[in-house]
Amino acid sequence: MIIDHPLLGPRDAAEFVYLGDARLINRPDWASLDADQEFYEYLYLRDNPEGQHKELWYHEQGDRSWLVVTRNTFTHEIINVELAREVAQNSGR
Amino acid sequence: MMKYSVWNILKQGLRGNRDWPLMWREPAPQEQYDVIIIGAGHGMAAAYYLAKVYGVKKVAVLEKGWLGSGNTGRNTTIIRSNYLLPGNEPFYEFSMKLWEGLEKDFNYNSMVSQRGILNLFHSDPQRDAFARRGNSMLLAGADAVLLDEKLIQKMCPFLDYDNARFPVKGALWQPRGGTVRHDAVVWGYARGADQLGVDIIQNCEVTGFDIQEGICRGVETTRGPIKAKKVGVSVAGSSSKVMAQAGMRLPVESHVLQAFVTEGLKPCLPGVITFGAGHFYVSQSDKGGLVFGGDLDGYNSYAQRGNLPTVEDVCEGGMAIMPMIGKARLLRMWGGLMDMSMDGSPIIDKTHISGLYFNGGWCYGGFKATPASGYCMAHLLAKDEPHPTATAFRFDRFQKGLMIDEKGVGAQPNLH
Amino acid sequence: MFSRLPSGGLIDREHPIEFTFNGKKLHGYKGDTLASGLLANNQLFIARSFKYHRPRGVFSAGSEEPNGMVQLGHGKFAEPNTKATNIELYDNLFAKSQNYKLSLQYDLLGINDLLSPFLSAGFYYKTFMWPKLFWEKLYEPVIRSSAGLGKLSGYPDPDTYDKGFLHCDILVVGAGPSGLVAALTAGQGGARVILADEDFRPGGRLNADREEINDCAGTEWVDQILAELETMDNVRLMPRTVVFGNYDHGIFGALEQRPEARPGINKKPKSVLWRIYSKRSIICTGATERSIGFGNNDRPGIMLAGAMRGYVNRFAIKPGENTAVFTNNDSGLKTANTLAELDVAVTVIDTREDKGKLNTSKYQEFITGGKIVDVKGKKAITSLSLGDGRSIKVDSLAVAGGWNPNVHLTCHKRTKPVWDENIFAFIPGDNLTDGMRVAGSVTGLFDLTSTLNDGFEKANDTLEELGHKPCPKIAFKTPEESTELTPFWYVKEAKGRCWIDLQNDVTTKDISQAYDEGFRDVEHLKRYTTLGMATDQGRTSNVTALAIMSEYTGKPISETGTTIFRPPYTPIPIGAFAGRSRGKHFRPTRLTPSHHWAQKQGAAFVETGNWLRAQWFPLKGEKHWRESVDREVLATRKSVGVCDVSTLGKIDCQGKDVAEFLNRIYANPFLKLPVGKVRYGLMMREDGIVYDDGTVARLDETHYVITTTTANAVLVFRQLEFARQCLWPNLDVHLISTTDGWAQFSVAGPNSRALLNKITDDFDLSNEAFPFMACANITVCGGRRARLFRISFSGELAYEIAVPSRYGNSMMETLMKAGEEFNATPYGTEALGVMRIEKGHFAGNELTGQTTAFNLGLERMISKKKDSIGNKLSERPGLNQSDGFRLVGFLPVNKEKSFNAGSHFISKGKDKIMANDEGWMTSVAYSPTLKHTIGLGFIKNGLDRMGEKVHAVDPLRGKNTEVEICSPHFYDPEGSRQRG
Amino acid sequence: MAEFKIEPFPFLWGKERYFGDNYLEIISDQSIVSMAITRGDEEKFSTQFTNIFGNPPPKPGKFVNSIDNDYKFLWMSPDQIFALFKRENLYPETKIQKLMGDSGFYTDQTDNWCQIKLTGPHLIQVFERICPLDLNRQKFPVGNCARTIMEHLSTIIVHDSEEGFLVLSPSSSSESFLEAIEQSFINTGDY
Repeated sequence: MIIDHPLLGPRDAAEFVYLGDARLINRPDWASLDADQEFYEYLYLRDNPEGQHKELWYHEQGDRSWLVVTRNTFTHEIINVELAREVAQNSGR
Repeated sequence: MMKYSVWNILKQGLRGNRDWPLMWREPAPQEQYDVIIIGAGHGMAAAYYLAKVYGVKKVAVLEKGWLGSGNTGRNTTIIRSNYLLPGNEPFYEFSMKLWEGLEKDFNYNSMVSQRGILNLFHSDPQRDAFARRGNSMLLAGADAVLLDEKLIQKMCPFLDYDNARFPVKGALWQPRGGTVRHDAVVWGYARGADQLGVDIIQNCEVTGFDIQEGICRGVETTRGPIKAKKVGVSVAGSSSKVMAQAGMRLPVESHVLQAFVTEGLKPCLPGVITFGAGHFYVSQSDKGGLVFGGDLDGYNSYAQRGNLPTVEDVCEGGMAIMPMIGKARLLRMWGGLMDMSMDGSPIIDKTHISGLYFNGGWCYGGFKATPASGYCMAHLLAKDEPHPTATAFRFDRFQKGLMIDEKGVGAQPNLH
Repeated sequence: MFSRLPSGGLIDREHPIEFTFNGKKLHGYKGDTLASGLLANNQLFIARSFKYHRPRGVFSAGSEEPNGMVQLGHGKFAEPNTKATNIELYDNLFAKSQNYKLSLQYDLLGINDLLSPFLSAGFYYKTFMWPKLFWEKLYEPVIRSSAGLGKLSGYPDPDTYDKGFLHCDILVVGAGPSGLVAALTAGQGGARVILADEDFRPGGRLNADREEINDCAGTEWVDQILAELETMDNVRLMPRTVVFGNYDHGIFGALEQRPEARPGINKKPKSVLWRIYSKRSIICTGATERSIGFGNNDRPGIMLAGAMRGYVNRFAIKPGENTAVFTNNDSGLKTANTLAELDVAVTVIDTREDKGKLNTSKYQEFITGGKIVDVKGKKAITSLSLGDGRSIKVDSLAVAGGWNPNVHLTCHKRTKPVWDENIFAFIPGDNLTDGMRVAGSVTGLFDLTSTLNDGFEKANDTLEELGHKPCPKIAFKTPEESTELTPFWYVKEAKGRCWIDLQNDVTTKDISQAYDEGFRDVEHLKRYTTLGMATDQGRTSNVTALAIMSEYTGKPISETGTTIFRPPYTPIPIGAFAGRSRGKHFRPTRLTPSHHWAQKQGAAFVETGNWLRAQWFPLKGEKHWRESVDREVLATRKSVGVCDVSTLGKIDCQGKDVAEFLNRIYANPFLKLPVGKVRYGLMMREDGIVYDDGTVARLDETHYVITTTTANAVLVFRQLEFARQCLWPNLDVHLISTTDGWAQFSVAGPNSRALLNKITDDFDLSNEAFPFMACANITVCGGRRARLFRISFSGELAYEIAVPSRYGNSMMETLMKAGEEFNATPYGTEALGVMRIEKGHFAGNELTGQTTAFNLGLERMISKKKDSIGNKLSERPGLNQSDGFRLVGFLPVNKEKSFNAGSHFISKGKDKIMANDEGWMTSVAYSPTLKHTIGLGFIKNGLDRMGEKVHAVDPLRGKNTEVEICSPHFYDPEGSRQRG
Repeated sequence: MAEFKIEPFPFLWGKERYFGDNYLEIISDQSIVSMAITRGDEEKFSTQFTNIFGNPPPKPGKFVNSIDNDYKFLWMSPDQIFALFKRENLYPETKIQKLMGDSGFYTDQTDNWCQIKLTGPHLIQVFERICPLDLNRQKFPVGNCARTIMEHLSTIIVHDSEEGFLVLSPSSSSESFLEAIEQSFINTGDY
């Protein structure tokens, strides 16, 4: 696969490490009343869709950026790539 | 029904093989069943045991494609019970025992071939971990032998002992491990279940559940609605998709695992060999092909096909440990959908919806579990409680902190 | 009798080649394949089939060959299952037949053919079940040894292989007429082009045919185009390169054979496996001919009509004096015409009734509506019988059943091919991905003009899409051709068996039996009969089989579809995929800074991940590793030892918010770590399981250095970056790995301070000035920068000193020199391990990824006053059961006895079964300090069971040792030594 | 002062070799310092950088030289730059820190890397065998740099002159990396 890095252009997926669902950015608040349940759902439950999937890739053999890649899990087509840091900031983290 | 035997082969052969009967019926779905099982892999085994052991007669198995089109027909055919943890080992040993009696049980030769499985290790810490595992196996009534380098050299003279980057220090050997002809398992169970009256319905995809007031009363399918008192789901890589129709999110990701086979070669491998310092395992089929595999491609996928880096990685592992296979040609590569769970272990459990049962999260270890998985699923469906060897495979173990994490890599499915 | 024509062909008669087949010396020419070389020498019978061991000869002229499999080379170089049709003939080539018992001519397993009524599809599923033991002992070994084709040598593959990466705008696959035009057009348009073809001579069917283009011979036209392509810098022409797989995002796998590599002659790689990154691709892979089923249609001397035409035109081979063509389409007539121009008597048997109006005077006979029912001649065809009872003597027979486009590369990503009612074959579907186009006969266009125009147009479309200027239209002048076909799959009246899959010996009867038994889906047909699963992947047989099955089911082929096309297009050696990554080069080797010094000392080395570390340093006279290790431990505990610990991960953390960051990363608090101090840090995964541990040293207000275990260095760095970028993106934290930058040495033992005093530059090492868990930037040896940490893994007074890694080797020497007066001893990972077990420190064996802080007795380290990774989920009840595993120490009750790591604990008097399993031994060492074996392990409720005796059972090694539960701190439990 | 001395002995020290017209040498007289940009001080850093070195900081995937050519700056990640300059044996990071002040954090990286300089006409063919990047002159012209993976090894490749590349490989595995480069020469030509 080829990931079109927002800063560096197309790079081979072999340079990247995969983590999983981009919701892992949304780490719950530990002080929340329902924190036990929220952390359980955060860490363990997945939508695991067939189709578009936002997911985290780390450019370990590159610029060390974490990326949020929107990819189709059936065709493997990549629809969008963003810097995870910006996604995280935009989501209010 | 015709019993299969050498006499029948001779008889039919002399008649020009013109009178072989259908191996199973092709019934239309009835309106209502006692139990519907979705998915004809583990599900077929479940239906077989449900009918045979638990006496439930009105059973249907729904398969969205052709029989064996799922993971039962696309794996590397290995059976073993070399697990470490108490939640796992007795279950897989139960499965192994069922394999050993399977052919007589359903009068079909699925070529259970117990030529042993060798797990090579390359360092002292690996040896210690394998020793712990081997002792677990023995305590659970399975078989295990710790081999030193000399014994391995005798058994496998073709491994790289002189020039290896990670020298072989020893191996954990399970003599009863081996391979089974995977397609024949599907066919054998199907024939067996069919003879017990189970309706096998191919090309019948489930499109929804009939759930009212928290009770599941049947399914919607591409061949119309079918009612049932109980519905069991065992659809491997499609688990999340199917259970989403019941409104459930699972602790599961679907990943692609590639497998490979070479051209036919004269016998050159004794059994199954796994390489502990790279991602590679291999056996040789009765037809002569080297059947091998390695790691997941590593990203969520429903594509049933993989990419080149994994192919290279697996072949590198192969060449590193057995450099004699350099001129064996890779003939076919294929990909299966793995329902990778969050701790690498399966789930066989009721759901919060009454009448809806789930069996999945088999990761890439589902094939070897087929008989026990089917048996335990049948037990659960029939008795509404887990089979004694499958009590740990519950949904709530993640909430309770009772994960069964053999590899110790945590909640990251692509690492299991 | 087959023979070489006196002139013609594309062989180089100036370069004769001698080669050996089955021990016989034969002659051919440069430009021959092994197959053409054999045919020129009238070697028709060259192989035995897979199941029934029937005699077989060359059937095709390309990689679709199902029959002509040989072993190439001998000894360690032997290459099994090589297609004679694919081997470019070279000097002293050595080949032999395979898959026989005794000899090719007299094969004992030929008996299988006589037993064939009882060996029909799937027979083995129905028998061999009784008695159970016989399967593995008798039936299976017999089946196995008669199955399989060639043999591996059993030796390490002596050839080398390389791999590489190529990039282009447009990849053109196939250098036939459409591919050549496409590449030329794309090249002229200014795109970066790669043109790959599996043949050693580009040209495709133009090499096999005699068509003219623009009034010159097709082969000359090919030469002209090639010459032009070679002048273009932006075009890379790659003959001998098979594009075998189509992967995501325009990446293709291709294997280039390197003719300069010859077995045993030079060390050049035999092949290069290329990953081709293309923006667009044009697939011009042409089509493969299929056969027709009739009685004994597998005899040597029977071949595909297009192949026979190629053997005449390209290789100048005359297929005997009397020959016949069996065809259902016009391309078969083209072969007949080619043959008729030689001095050969040609009989044409056309299955079509309506071809009578042709000029047939050039043939011996032209039979319309004809059917061949049987063929005579076991090892080479001698005659054929027609439906009307007539028998015709022939030396060879060409069969033309129509053409199947080579759609493989268009299907690897699950695009389904579609049935085309014009050519009665599958063509590529129209929803191709990643900018793929198809051109030429792969699209079902079989006449030359159309294929040429198609290549041009598709290239121009692609150019435009990429923003290049399209090229002006090229006109091609070519003769008109007719390509009519009336489908005809097999002769129902056949007298012998009709072979569909030649290699796997699948006949029309097997297909009908599969139908009878319910294996009617195409995938079931394949799996039950093994049709299409041989090394040729059914390229000449699949469509025919589908057509026959569709006759039974009554469903049109367009509805049944094909089986799935998967890579590789043609089989690829495992060695080629591995490339250089084998033997010592399987993975890179990481060396410690003092590696060269250690090597000079004769150290034993051990692999730790990719690192090579000194395991121990044997002295003269030491015979057993234990002698060395015990000595190293005792010398360290008594005076001072030095160990290279540079492999620990080292991460520089800088920034304004590092304290806050680390406080969220580690389970224990980090907000108040003073400058100049080191603190132990416990890192958890989010699931509350212990991930890693190490030290955090604060060197400066905004500068921290953290260490990780050797194994987890990369993973921890990744996790920290995740936390920094994704979880807390607004903290000012900067991470840089400095693992390779610093050589770090543990200097341990009562004399470590004295030793370090000799090399540090006026630094106060006293306990008051630099106490336990202190750290500092210092200089050593006259102004060299260094970092000093007072930390201890051994339990002794100890330091870790780091210098830039280029000084590491010298530092080790210097420490040894300065330490001479203290008898300073280098120690390796074994002694390190012994000392940490004596001290009760956990390490990799304990941190299995299943271990909690509770298990380690560190539950109180998890600060509940703050959030940190893993904090919340570590509270789950299952991870904190009161009778959960606890890390404790174990001693043998009888001090003479030993035990092993991996033993399990069973209470005395209990049965040795899993239900009574209470834990396991994680680490074991012989303690030279205590003079007996000691162990660490996890046992249920261990902390409350001190002094209890249990069994350490190790049935795997036949051991059972009574052990006593004790504190894990065997040595100096108060820790006074490390603080002194 | 201590009476003992330590001497530098970096990996691959002094190795050099010709492969036909191509030349490989190990660079040992160049320091590497990583410059991490303080969050929130990006503009300040950039201005200061431009003032001191005469050129703005490098863009992603690029390197720039200081106007006097004494420094080469490689873009490494969104908040990190590598500075390469003539060897400072003691505290190379202080040299940069003094120039740049508090808008960044500076770390000596010299010993983390082995620096291999390659010049010659056949380098593209050599890299084709191990490097996944498209090094075509139009795609990776002089002025480009990238971190990537070659033969399982993290590598930084810098196209620093028409016929030359500077390659950085982690020092602990540099012997494996050198073997990979040498093997590529051997596999692609008659050396």
